[in-house]
Amino acid sequence: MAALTTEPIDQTALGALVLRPGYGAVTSFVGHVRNHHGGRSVDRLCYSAYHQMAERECAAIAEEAMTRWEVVVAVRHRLGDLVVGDIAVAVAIGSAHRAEGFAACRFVIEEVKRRVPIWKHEHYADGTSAWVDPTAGVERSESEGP
Amino acid sequence: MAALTTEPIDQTALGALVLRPGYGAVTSFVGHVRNHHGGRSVDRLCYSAYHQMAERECAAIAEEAMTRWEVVVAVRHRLGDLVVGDIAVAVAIGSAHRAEGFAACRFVIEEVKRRVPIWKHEHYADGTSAWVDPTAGVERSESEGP
Amino acid sequence: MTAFRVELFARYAELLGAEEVALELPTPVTVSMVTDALRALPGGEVLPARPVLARNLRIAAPADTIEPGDLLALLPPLAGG
Amino acid sequence: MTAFRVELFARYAELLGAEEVALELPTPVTVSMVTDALRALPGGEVLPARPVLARNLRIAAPADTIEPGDLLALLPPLAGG
Repeated sequence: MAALTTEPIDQTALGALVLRPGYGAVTSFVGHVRNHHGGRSVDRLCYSAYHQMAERECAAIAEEAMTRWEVVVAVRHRLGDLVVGDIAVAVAIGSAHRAEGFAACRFVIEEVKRRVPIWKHEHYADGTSAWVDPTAGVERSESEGP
Repeated sequence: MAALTTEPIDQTALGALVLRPGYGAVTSFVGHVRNHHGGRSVDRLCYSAYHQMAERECAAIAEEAMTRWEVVVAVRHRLGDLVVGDIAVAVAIGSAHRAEGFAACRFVIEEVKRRVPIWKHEHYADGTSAWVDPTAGVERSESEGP
Repeated sequence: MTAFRVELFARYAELLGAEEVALELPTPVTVSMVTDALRALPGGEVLPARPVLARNLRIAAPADTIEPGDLLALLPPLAGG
Repeated sequence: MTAFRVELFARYAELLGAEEVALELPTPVTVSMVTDALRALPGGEVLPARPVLARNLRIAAPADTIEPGDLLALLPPLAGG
């Protein structure tokens, strides 16, 4: 199942994917677009990806989690134009036990942020925009003026 | 908002309740009815509660979480008759930061299980039934057959 | 003597065959006096030695004193979630 | 000489004004030779000294050797999630 999508992410549907008759626990994490970043007011943003590598990394992260814990994993990351409140990323973990579900969910979201080649272009209320660089705060885009 | 409900729990609606414009993270835990318990095949079950005290405990747990972490908490527990796969309990945590969301979500579900006066009567595929006692495994009901 | 009622739930309501029991005990009444009285009822012999009693929506200690008008409830082992 | 193409993304695609760059470098080609060649292009001077290069969908080390046909991509700091 593809991890990247340009369609809105349906959390309930994602949870249903990891439900098994013997697995009662579904732990999830959903990241929504926030209305501010680095002290600036965010209007909308655009996610882009190195598609082939991003899919490969998401699949590898899910595999790693399923090797480490007895869990079922589903991950989705949205691409394209999003507005404040939209779901950007969602992780759902099905498991028999809560502790495993929480551990795997945290692992997957951390690894997605660390390893999956996705980029975020933020557009601010003042008309400016920037590529987000978590290693250095917000960089001003070279292509669009203040 | 009441924590106890006899209606099906809508996880997406619960997540929406804890979303704030500045809070991007929604961490959730959903417990579904499993198809087995203590080696027996479960058909359906019935949750009952000491209603007034259960509501009070759920509100107290949410308050404690909101005091300990910068989070918004929503908890729902279903009562009445449920079948395998139904959502029995759901916790949703809205937060600015992932770490707080995970910590608060785990705290709330553990406390709900530990402190909220709710009881579970399981009906098995073989026609028997029992009150679940997590402190002692499954107890055979006195009122129903073998 | 103090008269009061105790709500029963789940398996304990089944054991005692009632959802509420009326009791009258010599004042001052303690929690352990209430639970002992419940264990003395027909069906109550299989209750644990120290069943959990809630007083005014909180778990009470065995030595706590019961006041007239207190909300009392006998709680089987919890199984929510 | 080995000829190959490097895909560019996000801010780095903006800086270099292209989504793909064709390069030809003396064999054997290493990852650091590729990133140095990209930094020598117009707009490439603001790239970091050691930008991240993916080779066949995995992060490559500066000393790794590039083979003909390898999938290469220059990755700005990741910002998913």
